[in-house]
Amino acid sequence: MREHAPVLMVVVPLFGAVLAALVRRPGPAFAVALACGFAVAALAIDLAVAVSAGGPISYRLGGWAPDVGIEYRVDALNVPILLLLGVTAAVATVYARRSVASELPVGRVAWFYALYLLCLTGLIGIALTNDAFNAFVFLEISSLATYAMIALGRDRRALVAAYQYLIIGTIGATFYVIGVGFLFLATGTLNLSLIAERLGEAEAARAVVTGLAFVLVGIAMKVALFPLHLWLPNAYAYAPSFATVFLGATATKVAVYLLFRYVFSVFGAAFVFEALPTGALLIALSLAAAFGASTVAIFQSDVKRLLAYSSVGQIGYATLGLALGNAAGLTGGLVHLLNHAMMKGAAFMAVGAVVFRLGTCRLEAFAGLGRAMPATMAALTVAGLGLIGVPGTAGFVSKWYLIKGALEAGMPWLALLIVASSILALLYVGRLVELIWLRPRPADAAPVAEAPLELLLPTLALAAATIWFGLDTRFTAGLAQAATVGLFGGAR
Amino acid sequence: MRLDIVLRVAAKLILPLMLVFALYVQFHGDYGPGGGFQAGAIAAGAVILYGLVYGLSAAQRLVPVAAVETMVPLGVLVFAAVGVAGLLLGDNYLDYDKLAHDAVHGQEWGVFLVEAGVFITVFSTMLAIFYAFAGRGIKE
Amino acid sequence: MIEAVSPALPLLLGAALAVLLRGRARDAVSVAAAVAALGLVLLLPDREGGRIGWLGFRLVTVAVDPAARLFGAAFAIAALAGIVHALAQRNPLERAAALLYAGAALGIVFAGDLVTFTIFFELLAVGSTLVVWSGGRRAAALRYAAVHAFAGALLIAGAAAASAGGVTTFAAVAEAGPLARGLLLAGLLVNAGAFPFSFWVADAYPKASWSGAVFLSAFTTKAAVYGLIRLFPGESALVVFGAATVVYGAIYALNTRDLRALLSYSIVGQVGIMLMAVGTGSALALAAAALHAFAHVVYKAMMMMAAGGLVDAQGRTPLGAIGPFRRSMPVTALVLAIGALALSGLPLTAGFVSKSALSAALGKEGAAFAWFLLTASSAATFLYAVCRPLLLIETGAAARPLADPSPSRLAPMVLLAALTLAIGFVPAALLGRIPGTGAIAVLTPDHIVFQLAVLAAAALVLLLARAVILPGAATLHDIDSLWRTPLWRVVARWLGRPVATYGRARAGVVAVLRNALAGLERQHGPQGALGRNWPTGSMALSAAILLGATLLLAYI
Amino acid sequence: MIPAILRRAVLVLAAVVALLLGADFLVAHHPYFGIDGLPGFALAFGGLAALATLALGAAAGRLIARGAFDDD
Repeated sequence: MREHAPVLMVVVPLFGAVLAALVRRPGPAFAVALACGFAVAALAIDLAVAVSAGGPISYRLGGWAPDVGIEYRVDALNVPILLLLGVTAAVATVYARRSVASELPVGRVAWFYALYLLCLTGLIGIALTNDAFNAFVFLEISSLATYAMIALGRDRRALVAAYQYLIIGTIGATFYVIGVGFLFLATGTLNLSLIAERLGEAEAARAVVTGLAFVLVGIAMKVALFPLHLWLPNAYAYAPSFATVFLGATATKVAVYLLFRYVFSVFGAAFVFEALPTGALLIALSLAAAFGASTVAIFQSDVKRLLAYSSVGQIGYATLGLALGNAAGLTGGLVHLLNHAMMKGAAFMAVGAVVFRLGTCRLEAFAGLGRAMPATMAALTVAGLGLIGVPGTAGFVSKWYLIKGALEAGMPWLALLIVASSILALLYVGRLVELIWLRPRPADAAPVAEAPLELLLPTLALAAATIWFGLDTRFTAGLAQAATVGLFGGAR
Repeated sequence: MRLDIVLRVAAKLILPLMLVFALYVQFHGDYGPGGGFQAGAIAAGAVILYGLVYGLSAAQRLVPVAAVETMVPLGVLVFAAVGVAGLLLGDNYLDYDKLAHDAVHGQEWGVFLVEAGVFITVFSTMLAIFYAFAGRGIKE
Repeated sequence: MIEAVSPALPLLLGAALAVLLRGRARDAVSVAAAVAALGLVLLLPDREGGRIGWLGFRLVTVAVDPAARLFGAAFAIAALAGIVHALAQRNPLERAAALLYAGAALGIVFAGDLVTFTIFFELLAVGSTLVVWSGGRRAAALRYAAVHAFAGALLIAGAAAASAGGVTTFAAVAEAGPLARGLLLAGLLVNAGAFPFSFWVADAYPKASWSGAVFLSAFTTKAAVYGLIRLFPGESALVVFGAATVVYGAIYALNTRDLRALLSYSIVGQVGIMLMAVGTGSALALAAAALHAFAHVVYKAMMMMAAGGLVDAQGRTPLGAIGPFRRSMPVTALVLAIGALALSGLPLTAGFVSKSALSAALGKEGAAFAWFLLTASSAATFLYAVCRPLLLIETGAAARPLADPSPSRLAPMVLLAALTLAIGFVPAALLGRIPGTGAIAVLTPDHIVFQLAVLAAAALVLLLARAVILPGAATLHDIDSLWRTPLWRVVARWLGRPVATYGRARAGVVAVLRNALAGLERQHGPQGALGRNWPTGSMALSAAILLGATLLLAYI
Repeated sequence: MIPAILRRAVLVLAAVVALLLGADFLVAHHPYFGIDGLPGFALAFGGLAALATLALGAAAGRLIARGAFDDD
């Protein structure tokens, strides 16, 4: 059965989604989701072990050869993403029960879990598949589930946010599929490895360049790359807290992974950065994200929105690593995907716990919460320190590699800008920390208890991971380095 | 609408034909254009026409809301389970070769079952959308 | 296996647990952590261990040699005594901060490479700032934090510059570039409280709680001295900085009216002596600096405990108020007296032992300037630590009924006093700990007579010249007065300009800043161009523009 | 302070100084710089150092005295 692990990783949450929809009651639906979360995590770990021991794994759906059928491929590049998805699913699902129960009407809880598992299916599928069109299908599965999850938010503005995301997401997916069409035209195959092989001899260079542009811009919308990020803050701010946790930790990361996959193992870095002004454009947009979005975050009055804008800025670091195109930069970009997932996961979980207790995540509500919810707020503080990139937290590790990459690329000014952008993070985190720990609780505020253990434990686990992987970088940086080596081996 | 006798009679005449045509499209999908998606849409169209002419509650008596909500995941379940069946028989996921005594028949069975799953899901999803839109302002 | 465990580890773990635990469990864990740290310091074998790869660096978390063990023992003893002393302190933040602070200090001492060293120095800054913060004097804590953020930045920048040049070991710092060396030296000097960066010591330490000041007096400055021994042995600039620091310490200690400020200034003065020894740079001088650091940590910690007892009893510690305590708090007064005598280097105290080692080291090296300044500083120390406080004592009843503090607070200071005397009586107990110093003669008649003569002559001079006895003030201007009472205000007054000029200028600057901020908020705030909700159409438009731009650029 | 005690302290100290001066002639010196081996050097240097310290301290004291306890 072990050789079927790649497909099981998709099938298990898919079955879970169906089951959750069939049982229709919150309790059993949650049990299904929890089981799926842990199963997916176990499968991801199993795959990671298998890949590190025996190299890339290829799985043919239906037994069809890659030029006809769909191939799933697990290699050093998507192992970190699969681990990220699996572990996040396991940890986040523990968090889900109380949070979802408190924010959704009973009748919709089971549907919500079904959507969540469907979204997970889609994201895992994107990470696993080696087929351009299959990736589109999974992109749509995860996106449709996401729209619906966001629309289930308590706030009425959630509907508008979901609608906007729907429009933008559909445009992005359309661009992507148009790009895939061009690539199919030029190479006659949908398998990414085969496309990479045949691109060299492809005659229609124009079709390839056009296809590349469409694919990149299409994915960039899912990534929420700077000028295309406008859907993200509202979507994250008004979705149910658990959806924000899950999406904040995974959705954009998977899109960035797809970007990595196309740029490095399909088109090849040389082609992308020489045929198109991608490098300069991407660096400019990433910096615009790191500075623009972080500055916006400073002025937010809603903590979920603040963190959402911070996400846009942090994604800028990941794409910056991609744009640098050298080993250290790529390692930094990849490791930042993992680290940011931990930090943002912990931060959104802590905010979700505040929503659970107080029903709001307005900035004022956090005044003096340090005394009322010390553990939750400590986790939020640790996550915030990570976002700044304080040494000893995971955030520092990714910035370290990025700075190293910038220096190796002969762009010391870029290294300086990376450091300078951290100061913006210092401001928005500092604002929050000051409010939490130094302000007194308003005299008329109702007493608040610490978050329940079910919410607290996953939050603390991610916060602890933020510190652990800041100190012991062997695992995360090792994964990212292995992936980088794989990419450069595969790049032409 | 209740007084529009022509419409009601015509609808009663057309409905069985639509359902039979849906089944034809469903099974012809093995050999030519057609398949579960189109068949599901046509079958759902029949129920929707019934609902348009005889009222939403009549349609919901015919195909209850609970049944629709169960059928949506059920179709997916059939589709996914066929794939798993291949898995359990020792092949890759979605490989139907071993579903019957020889590979060609196995593939035929596999595609038939998958199409059945698709039919169920498409049929019920169309109805779910119709119910959701038609039901606006009635319940809540 | 044990050689991989840094003595910092139990204390850092203890800090984490102290946050989570309450009551007796927290007390037990804190003491156990300090005991474990002390045990590790004494048991670790003399070699490197605990290698970790981090971000491509090879970090060595445990590197033991006699100097490290000596500093480690001093810090571990101070940590253990300080924790026991602080058991009665019911401030949970301070306990965790103190454990973190002590752990960081031990981490610095046993660090085997520059990166580990720098990391622990940053932790040290965090821990010490939290200790000051938990004393409740927020403004002072913020000033302290600012100074140490600055010093930390200097150190990090120096370490980064050094490692950019391929330098990651202590020995290689000698070959590092001038920028790296300059930054590291500056960072360590600020941390050591060397003149002109001494102001923060007496600003912050007297404002810590009665228990927090004990930790503060022990770790930061001595950790910096240890760093200088490792990184800059024989750096001649240190003699100059050290001399200036000795003079600074004496002048300020002679003018303060606050007991804990006096102790703080005397820390600075003693650190100045150590800096001179480090700057002299011979193996013996470095060893003597380490010995003096050890002795100083021990007796200064107990003096801070005693002073803390007075603060706790009276609220404030003006020097004159010591009088009423003599009879009602006999143990506290005795400890304070032993400490003051040890500070002045009276024979049969630890201070005499370490000063003899310093004197021998400087003398053998022919460092006349440093030697004479050291001798003079003994006289000066005797004046400010013993004579002047005695002259300032006021008789009269205390404001409140007084008694020695509880046993958990008394025992550590008594034990440290016993240690101070034990080393004084058996110098070999300390001298043998570090190679090369075992042969130094301490309790010989000529040394005893020499030291007694210096002290007695100084005392006589003060008594005869008591007309100029310095009244002093509770707070003294220092370099930081330049910004705490802004420079331009002082200058404006001197020039006879109205202060209004300053006010107008400040209002102008504030207005400019406020406008800039408002502009930023207009752009980035919730209603700003970048922060507001955009219509869906314009989102789609931006996507189209990006696509178009990419394609256009591709075809040009 | 009670002047009587002070007067007695001066006398006692003077006696101690005289005793030490006597002792200084008896012990064997091990000078580092030569001058520090002279009998009475320690007394002279200690006294001078104290005078210098007091003078410097008093002079500086006028400049640096700031005020009451720092209560910010």
